[in-house]
Amino acid sequence: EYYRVGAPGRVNTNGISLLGPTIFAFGSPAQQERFLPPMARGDEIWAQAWSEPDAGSDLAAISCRAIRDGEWFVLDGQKTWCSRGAFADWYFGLFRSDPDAERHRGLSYLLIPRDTDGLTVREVSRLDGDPAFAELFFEGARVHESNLVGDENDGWGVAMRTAGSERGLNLRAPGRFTAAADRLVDLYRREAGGPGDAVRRDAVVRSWIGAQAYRQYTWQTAGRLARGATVGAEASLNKIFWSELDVALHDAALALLGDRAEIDEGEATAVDGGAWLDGYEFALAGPIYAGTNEIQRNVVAERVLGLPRR
Amino acid sequence: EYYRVGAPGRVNTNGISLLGPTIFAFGSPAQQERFLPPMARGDEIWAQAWSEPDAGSDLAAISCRAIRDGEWFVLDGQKTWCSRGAFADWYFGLFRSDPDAERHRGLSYLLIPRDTDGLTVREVSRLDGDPAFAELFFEGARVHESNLVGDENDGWGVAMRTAGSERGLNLRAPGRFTAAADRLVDLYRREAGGPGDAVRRDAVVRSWIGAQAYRQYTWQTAGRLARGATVGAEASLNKIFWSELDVALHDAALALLGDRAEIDEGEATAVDGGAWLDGYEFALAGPIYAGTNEIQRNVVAERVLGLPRR
Amino acid sequence: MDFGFSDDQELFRSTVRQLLADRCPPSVVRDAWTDPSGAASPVWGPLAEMGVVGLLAPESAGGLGMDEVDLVLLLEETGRAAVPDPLVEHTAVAIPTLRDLGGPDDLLAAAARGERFVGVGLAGATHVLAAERADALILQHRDELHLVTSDRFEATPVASVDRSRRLAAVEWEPGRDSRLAAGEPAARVAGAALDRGAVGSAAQLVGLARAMIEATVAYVTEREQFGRPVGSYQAVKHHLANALLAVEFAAPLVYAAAWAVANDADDRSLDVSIAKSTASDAATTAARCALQCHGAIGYTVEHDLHMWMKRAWALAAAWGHAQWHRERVSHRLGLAPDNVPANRNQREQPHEQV
Amino acid sequence: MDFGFSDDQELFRSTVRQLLADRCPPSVVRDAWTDPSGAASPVWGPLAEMGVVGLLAPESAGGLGMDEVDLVLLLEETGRAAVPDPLVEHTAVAIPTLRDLGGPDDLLAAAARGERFVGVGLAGATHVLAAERADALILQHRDELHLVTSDRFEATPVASVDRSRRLAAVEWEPGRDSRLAAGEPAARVAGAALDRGAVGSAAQLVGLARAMIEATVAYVTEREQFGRPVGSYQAVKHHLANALLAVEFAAPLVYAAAWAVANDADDRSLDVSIAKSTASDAATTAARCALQCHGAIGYTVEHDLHMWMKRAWALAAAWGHAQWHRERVSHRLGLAPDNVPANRNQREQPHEQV
Repeated sequence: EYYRVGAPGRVNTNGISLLGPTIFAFGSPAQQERFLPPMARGDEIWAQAWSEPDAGSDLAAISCRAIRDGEWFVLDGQKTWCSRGAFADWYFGLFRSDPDAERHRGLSYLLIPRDTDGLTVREVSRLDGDPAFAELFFEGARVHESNLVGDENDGWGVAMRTAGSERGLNLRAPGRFTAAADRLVDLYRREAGGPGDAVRRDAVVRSWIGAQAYRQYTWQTAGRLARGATVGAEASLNKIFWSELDVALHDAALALLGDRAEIDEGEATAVDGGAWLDGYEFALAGPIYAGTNEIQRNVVAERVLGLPRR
Repeated sequence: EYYRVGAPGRVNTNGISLLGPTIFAFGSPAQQERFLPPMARGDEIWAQAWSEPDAGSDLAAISCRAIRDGEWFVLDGQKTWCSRGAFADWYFGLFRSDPDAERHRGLSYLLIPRDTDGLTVREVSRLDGDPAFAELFFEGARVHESNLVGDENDGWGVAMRTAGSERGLNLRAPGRFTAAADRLVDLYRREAGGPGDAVRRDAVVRSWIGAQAYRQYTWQTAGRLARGATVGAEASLNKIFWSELDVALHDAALALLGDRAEIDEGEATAVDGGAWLDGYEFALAGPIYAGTNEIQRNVVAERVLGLPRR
Repeated sequence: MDFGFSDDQELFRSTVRQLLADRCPPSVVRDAWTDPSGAASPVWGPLAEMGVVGLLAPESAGGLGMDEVDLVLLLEETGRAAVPDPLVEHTAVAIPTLRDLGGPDDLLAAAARGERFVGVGLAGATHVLAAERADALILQHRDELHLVTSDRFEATPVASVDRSRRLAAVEWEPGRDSRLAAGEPAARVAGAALDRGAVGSAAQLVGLARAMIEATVAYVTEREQFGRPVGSYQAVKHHLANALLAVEFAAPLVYAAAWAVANDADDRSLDVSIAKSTASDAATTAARCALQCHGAIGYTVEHDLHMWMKRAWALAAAWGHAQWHRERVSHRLGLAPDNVPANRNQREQPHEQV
Repeated sequence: MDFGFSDDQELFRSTVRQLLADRCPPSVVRDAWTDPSGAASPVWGPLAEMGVVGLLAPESAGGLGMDEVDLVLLLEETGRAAVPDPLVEHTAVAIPTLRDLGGPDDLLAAAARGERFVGVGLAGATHVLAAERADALILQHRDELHLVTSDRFEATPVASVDRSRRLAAVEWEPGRDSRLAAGEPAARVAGAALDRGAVGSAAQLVGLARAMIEATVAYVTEREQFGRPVGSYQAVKHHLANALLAVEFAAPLVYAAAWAVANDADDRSLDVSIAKSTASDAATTAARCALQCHGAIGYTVEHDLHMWMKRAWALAAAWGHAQWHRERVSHRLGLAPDNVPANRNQREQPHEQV
């Protein structure tokens, strides 16, 4: 019942759910032996280094370079929006190893230790004021070729596998939402009572039903995977659903709090210690990161429904 | 109090609100004298002939031809989705008079009597089963040049003025929606009473507020016009609002009817004689016709907010 | 609980889908709109032969002796094809109700073979579907359930927006000889019947939604505006993605509710209400999306879309509309101050025009 | 009623907008976030000099003697600039309340000049804004209104998500000497004060929404993704069109409500509730749109957007949130079974932590 007590459980999620499957699928035996056990134990914290100032949801626009120099790659450029990057021991991401290739060709998938010379990590505060993001500045940072995952210049294929799992099942377990929905129901019981509350109750019930839907859908998908099916672009449906459910659920909670919704964490009058406001701010990132929901809807329309790209 | 009694008042609306301003602005004195008085009296019913099988919201894709032959234009092609076309005495629309010109160049704005030789009118039933649409088939139909509005090959400019007013104030007077909202409130009073009704009541109240908002917005715009301002692309905001309000208002009504929502007009158990279902079907055309709301949102974004077209 | 279906269940679904593609094209639905007799459609016989109609009847009565988990995918397919026959009422509700209450063996057997039609009118429903065609109706009167044969009721047709749904106002007198059950057992069976009808219509709503999405995808891929396919516009893509999202997350809830009904689970009514409210909303969303993306052509009765759309409207409100089911969920969660009214029209005075 | 504004009113708005552009750039808002003193911002003085702060005070007290129709556009501008000073409380509520109840002339005059600050705490509000800075507070205790000077209350700071909003829990004892009014007159003035606060915050919400839309339009026009401006994508266009739709249809309601307050119209509270509920929803919509269209950059506190967004969240819930106001509309329409609770947090037990 890890989720029921309301533990945030956010640190290192990315390492396990994003990078783990990639190293399983594309990593060398040496990489698998070196990285997987400490990742599983939580001894090393990983953070993604995907986005760049000019390449947010558009990974193929990456311009950060990784140029071969013997056994080494020399990295120059900037990465942004690096979730949990402030705490991480390692980063993983895509870099342009062939500057003459266009778009999604010529990228390589690299693992970078935080203590690399030439790498500067700058903390950036999140909406809720926590310093959880980072910007990474690379200036002639040297990364050994043993940290290349998959083939050189084939980082896109490797990353697509990772992105698929980021959008998919692993990132958000259903228990997280069913537990949050149960807490929302409990909040309603404590806070409601006025004559207009049926309207807010309906929002509570819709969120609670949404959490059940997410659980059933995820179980169904898990069952398919267990029977050998693969999950591709359908993972985008999953990501749209949980991220919008999370926002709606916290919206429903804040609506119950009236003018106490704005009271910050830790104040005596903050309901449930301000967890709903905090959760709302966290939830707002959901529709943005790991490919905005606009892009996810394009993926659903084009790859699941087969609509023409242009 | 024309709207309060629930009279549909739909016939001939298009003639007065769409064509009237156009003939005022672009018509010759002879056209103004010939057409405006019977239009105002309701003696002649007009219907628009904009859409074609391959040019729905995209007026510039019109392919129906009107080729000069002395004093005459010879029309060939098909028009569809011609609202009220089944009853009309006259049609007005855009035709391609210069086949070599592209898109919105080379179109002319013509008025066509129903009894023109070579014009076949085929009735098409609407969603509610009423034969209010028509498809028009032109086969060598001859229309005299006295029925050309504005300059030859300049129909686009003329039509834009008309489309502006179609999307704008004239088509839907606020009284129509405030009256419908009052009827909805009355329906709630008669039909509600169960414990879950606060949720449906909220939908009723939202629609009622929406009707007030539409009224205030329209008054504000009318005030601006009276002070000499012009209304351009903002008319698209108006069209989006009323058309979606109309759907929401009827949605709220049908939700109150439970399993009686499906009962058709005229049956004893149909609430208010089935007017809500009929109104819902009529409302569903709103977001589609006179430029779909998707296109209207593009217009708002590009012409009001100034976002880049591509 | 893994709600993955077995290979046999998936195969049965494919077989039914193929049958319906062959024998229930849109023209069959359109014919049902105009057939004044209200008789069985041409696909009723083949469905009965295949065992679908009597699927829940015991093998001893000539049925397949299967359960709601077996049935739910098939009902979804009948929704997809907009089959005009009232399968939810007959197959999903009347047959198991007769089975559970020990109704007449000969009627159950004939119903299982599709030779006789049994309809249902529970309290709270305004009208009865397909009463004109019925050899018998299961009707609720206060706390009693009656089996009323066609010589004992009078059915007056009532037009639905979906002309293939033959509603009727039914007049009848409850008699001791027609009574199937009374008191608590009747209430229990009537509650189960409502849940069966709700999950059955939810399954059809999922199928209707899928069909409308598929038809719309095909249309917008073909149709061009401003020189490119309508389906290449992001707004259209997002409408369709939203509709797909709604139906994909509704379907597993419907399957889970079918399991709960088949196993008479403790949370049966909760699971059913979750499923029906979500499926009603999903089909309504898909209908709006389909009409908007079709544009003018979808607004004409010459095009097939409107038949699917109107069926979706009707089924979304039948067997408890979305809000009524959410109220029931609310009550189960202990959030509603009062009991949810048994009357699905949710007015204070029960409305027994059945 | 034509709610078009006069040329003078439009000119005053332009002047204030220019002043705020010069003297209240985002850095002033950001400084207010971190200033531990909670003192007036650098724009408070210039706004007072221009007459905005004391606009509603009678000319005899050094004010402009204007009304809410004159004020509403100016408050909209303070919303657009996210002015950190509590103008709604002081200018739109406290000054006319003192005026109407015959409060001390010297305090009214000093308040009109912006030299002394008067805050407000009505029943139902959880905390009082800017109490630390206040020379006096107008506080409600049951059916009484009191004017409480700073030596007679103790303010304990409470952090808001919008750090420029200096909330406080206020402890005080009602005394006979502090009482401004009681019984029916107090209820009437307190009701008017609530409506003044609601329409004032609604005006600021409209301004905040416009500012967020403008900032987002600028950002998405500049920012490229997949080789073209983000603002050229139809999904982004439609998000922004929806936000504009919401604010454009909210604004006239707010202006009409200002007219109703200025003229103490029969439908005053109805018009105010229509306006506040719509403006709260519009600003919330605009905030969601702005964040989503900015993407990751909008999620950082280094970017200015979050200050506007959090102000919008706070004001949407202050002075009655959207649902509370819709309940009030419902009641006015005769649809709500019970009275709307005076408590804007809408729980059964009044919550008087003021």
